Amino acid sequence: MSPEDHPLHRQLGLTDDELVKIEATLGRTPNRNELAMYSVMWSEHCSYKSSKIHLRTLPTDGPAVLVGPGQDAGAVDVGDGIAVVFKIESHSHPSAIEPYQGAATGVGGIVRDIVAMGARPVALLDPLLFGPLTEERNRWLLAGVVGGIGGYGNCIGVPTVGGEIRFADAHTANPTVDVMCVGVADAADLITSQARSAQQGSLMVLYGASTGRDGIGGVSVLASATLDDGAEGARPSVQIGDPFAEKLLIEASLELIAAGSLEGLQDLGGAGITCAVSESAARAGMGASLDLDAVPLREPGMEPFEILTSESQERMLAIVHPSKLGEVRAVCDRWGLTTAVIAELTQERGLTVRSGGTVVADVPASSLADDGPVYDRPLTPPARELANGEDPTFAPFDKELTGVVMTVLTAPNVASKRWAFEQYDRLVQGNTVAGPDSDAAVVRVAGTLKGLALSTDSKSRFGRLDPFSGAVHAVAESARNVAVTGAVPLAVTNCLNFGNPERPEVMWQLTESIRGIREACLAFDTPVTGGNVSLYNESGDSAIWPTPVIGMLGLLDDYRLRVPSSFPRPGLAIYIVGETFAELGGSEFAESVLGVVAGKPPALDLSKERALHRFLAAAARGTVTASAHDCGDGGLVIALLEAAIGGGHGFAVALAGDLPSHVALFSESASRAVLSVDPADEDALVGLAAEHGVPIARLGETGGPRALVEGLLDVPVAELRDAWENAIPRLLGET
Amino acid sequence: MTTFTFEVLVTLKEGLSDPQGKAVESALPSLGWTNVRHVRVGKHIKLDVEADDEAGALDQVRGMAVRLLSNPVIEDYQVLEVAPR
Amino acid sequence: MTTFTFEVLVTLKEGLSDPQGKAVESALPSLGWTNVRHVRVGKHIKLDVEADDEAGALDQVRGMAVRLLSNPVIEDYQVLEVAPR
Amino acid sequence: MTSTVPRVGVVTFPGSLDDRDARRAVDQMGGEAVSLWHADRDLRGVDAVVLPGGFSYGDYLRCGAIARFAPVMEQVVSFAERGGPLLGICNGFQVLCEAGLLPGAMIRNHSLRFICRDVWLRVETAQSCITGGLTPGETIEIPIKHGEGQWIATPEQLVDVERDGLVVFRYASRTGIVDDDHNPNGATNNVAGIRNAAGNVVGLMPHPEHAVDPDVGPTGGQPLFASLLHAAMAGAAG
Ligand SMILES: Nc1ncnc2c1ncn2[C@@H]1O[C@H](COP(=O)(O)OP(=O)(O)O)[C@@H](O)[C@H]1O
Ligand SMILES: [Mg+2]
Repeated sequence: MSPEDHPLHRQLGLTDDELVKIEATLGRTPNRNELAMYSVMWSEHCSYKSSKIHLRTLPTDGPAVLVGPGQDAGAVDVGDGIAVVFKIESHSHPSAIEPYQGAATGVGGIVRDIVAMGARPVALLDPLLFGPLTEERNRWLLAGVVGGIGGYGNCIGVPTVGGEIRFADAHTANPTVDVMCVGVADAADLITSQARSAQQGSLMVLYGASTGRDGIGGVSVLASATLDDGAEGARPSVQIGDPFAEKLLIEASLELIAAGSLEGLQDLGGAGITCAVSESAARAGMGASLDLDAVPLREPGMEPFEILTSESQERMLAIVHPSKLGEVRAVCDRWGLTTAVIAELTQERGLTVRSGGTVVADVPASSLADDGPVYDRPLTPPARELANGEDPTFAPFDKELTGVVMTVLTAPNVASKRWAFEQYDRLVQGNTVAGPDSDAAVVRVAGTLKGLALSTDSKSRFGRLDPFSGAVHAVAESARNVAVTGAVPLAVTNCLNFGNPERPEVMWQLTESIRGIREACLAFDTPVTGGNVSLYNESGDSAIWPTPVIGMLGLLDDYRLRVPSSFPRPGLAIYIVGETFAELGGSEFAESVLGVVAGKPPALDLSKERALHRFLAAAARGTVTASAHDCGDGGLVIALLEAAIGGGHGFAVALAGDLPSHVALFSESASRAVLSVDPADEDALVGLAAEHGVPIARLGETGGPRALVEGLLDVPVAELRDAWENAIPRLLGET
Repeated sequence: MTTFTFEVLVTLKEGLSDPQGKAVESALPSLGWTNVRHVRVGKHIKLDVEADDEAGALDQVRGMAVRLLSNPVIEDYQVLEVAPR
Repeated sequence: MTTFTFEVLVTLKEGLSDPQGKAVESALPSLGWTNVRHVRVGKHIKLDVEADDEAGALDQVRGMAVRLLSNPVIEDYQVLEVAPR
Repeated sequence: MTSTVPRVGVVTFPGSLDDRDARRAVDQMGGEAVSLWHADRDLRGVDAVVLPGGFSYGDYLRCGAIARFAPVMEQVVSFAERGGPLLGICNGFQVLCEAGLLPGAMIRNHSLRFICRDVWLRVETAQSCITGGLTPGETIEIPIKHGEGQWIATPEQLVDVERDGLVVFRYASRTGIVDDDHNPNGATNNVAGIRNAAGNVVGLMPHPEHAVDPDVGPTGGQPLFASLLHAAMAGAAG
């Protein structure tokens, strides 16, 4: 190909229009280094150019919000001067190439975002989606990704307390690897662009790992281009994580913050030094003069553009008043971290880059950070008939139900994920009240009675049939997962995983999903404090299903009142709250038994859902409920079985109503939960339900060694546990 | 069928950071060795292969190195035959 | 002062079971290689040493191998010099 | 240095992770936790020392291989030689083996995977600084979380260890059955923890510091810390 049809700016992923815009900003043609800087800063990954205008429609404020979207991570006030910082991010593209390191460096990146806000990371959650485990490559990806998340998270002393793992054909070429990190800070110590005002002459101190050629243009190559056999070219951009260096970064950074030595703090992630320096300067409303000769390099002979765009891991950038430089150096030395003063804030708004004494780039700092292109891409809904097909709800069905229950219980989406989460340290820091085997993890805030309830959820099977509905269900389920523990849903972070936004149908999926998140978050008063967008998750013509992943933060005033999700003992009454309708559209039953993903996702009445959350919180506060588990994939029967397996207690229930048996068992009607309650508290529970206008019905009792649904099912719990817990290991060929 | 013994060296590609090597390099000075540089840590795999002839065996080991023993995305490999005992 | 490059191979002592080796051995058949035995996985460490002469350099590397790079209780080591480029 | 409350030093190496948790456990059990820094040559007059869990120096070369050379270790070793109570937990256990204070070594779990799980341990001897109050044969529940916890030893070492009764804990069933089904990492003879001949130095892979507070886990670690504090008291008095 001749340079004419492939000029540098196009090779760097910049469009001709974007080049024109750059030339207008500079009043001249940019040089190579400048082009490289714009290409990484204006990439989809850094500039959100395709999603920006739509993300603006999300509800982002509320009484508790301290920091909304736009910064390293969102923050909410949980009372007593304590701020909770949380954010979710995707590392899907790197993970598709090198699953272990891709996932590991994903953990490292989101953790630095939390630290950059001045918070100590206290929890990680990792929602993952893969293609079916019947394919060897998918097994390799799962093992690598889970290994990488554990390998990195376990080594930095942050517990991994939750997440989810889902499977769908559409993820075979493009697995989805998202990581959520939660941090806790003294609200007074929060580092926000407003908090500490940097000034002219303030120094930018780069500390941590040295800068190498790895991850050059990683952002544009890995995050803004589709992964076909183009993977070949993307390979050099894969990086090796160094969790030990990250641990030292965390401790040194938190020590510097506590000592008040910093005016600002930035993590180095996408677009490396270019992003960190230009954003810090732009936020301070200033410019900066950057000296590349001062950057500690891992390899000789690196070119300016390489140093500017390298995404070498485990680096941070501190904004320091000259008088504090000594303190900062001392702390970093103590933790064995190298420091280098690489830049200084200047009054002029320009970012001037020097190398070997000469200026190699000179651009307005804000033009990189804030003036990226914004696109309102065309969107068109798909032709309907393509989408839904026959609704499985009304398919005739008369199979013997025990076997069918087993099929659904051992379906990869439903089966226990113990194989994965036993590879994660969920205990370190000593605050994990509930870990990966409950609906939502509960992590107490050290030195208080407060408990943070955390859940991540995606509903891409519903989203595939109706992106709006899928997003609403995802927010509702994550809120429900938090509510069943007794917590009040507070705020949301989200990761939007989609295909190529240049295709109108994908843009439609994206906007419908955002509309769904908006509606649900408005209804639940759970503002969106941040998130991440991962696009171009497609290869050839196979795009992933629309997959918004919701990370929900809930608050328990007293973690000791947390309600477990399993039956704690025999002799309890079992109730179901919420109503069951004939809704098998997009259900687990339809996929794993009928082999179709079709129909209309269950209806979801946001006010009924909200009422359920309020009822669950009230019941927990009154210590009325002995256990509560939400009805999700697989419907009522799976909820019952999970509660029985988890607690090691059987049950005997009878299902009233005139729904066909298989519909009653497997319908995935929303806004439902299975509760167990001490007989002495039954009246109180029923009373509370009435108060909150939540339908409630008694199903039976806990006890005995068997799971018994009158006339439909009668199986020993031990047998069910074996099937449920060994399903994934069996698929991996390990038992 | 004869048994051939091979060694496979798997090393991180140049340019990638090597946390293991870094850890060793920074530990050595405290033990009195300040004169060591460029420490790189890799894998060393030794195995016996049954095959008709050496060439065939070597081919197979190369295949294992690419498909299982190394990840070509981040690692290089090198196959050495060990002189038969 | 000259720079000498060495390779150090660290391997589990014979007789000690090697979980990594076993894992490789049991993964190979599913990839079609049923003819592989005695897989042992060890470490390969490459480093540069500054020293007056080769003998002195070799001595130092041996020292590193015993004190830091290997655990004599469970591992054997072997030092090879790499021909200077 | 005499004090009414036993002072237990917890060493922080670069990459230590459970040091805070160990200090919290010591305090919750009625002792006074004292932070010790790897680069200091000073034990600050503590009555007992804990080497905590984590990934010192990333454990990149070999678990505990680098930490064992930390300046503070000289003091720790002579403290142990003087009979001071010294407990190594997980990574700390690995450091003690690397330092030659305890026999054997740890290699990767036989599954090659990190495992985080509550397990049952059978107490094998009361002759150690953390099993003082316990009876051989009884079982306690404590979590493990490690990727390289498979304890192995040379045949000679193994003979001595078993002959001299140096095994402190074995992985077992709730009822004390020791077999492969209850061996999470493949450890030789299900060894979960061992002691030196004198019993003042103990290392174990499970995490007693995560088994003290009933709100966040089992409580099998309580008697171990109680015993350690008792031993520390005795040392402080004597
Ligand atoms: N990758 C993972 N990492 C950690 N925990 C996980 C992971 N996958 C699933 N889990 C845990 O397993 C439990 C069941 O997962 P899932 O079926 O997705 O729960 P739910 O349906 O309530 O969202 C959840 O508590 C979740 O935290
Ligand atoms: Mg749930």
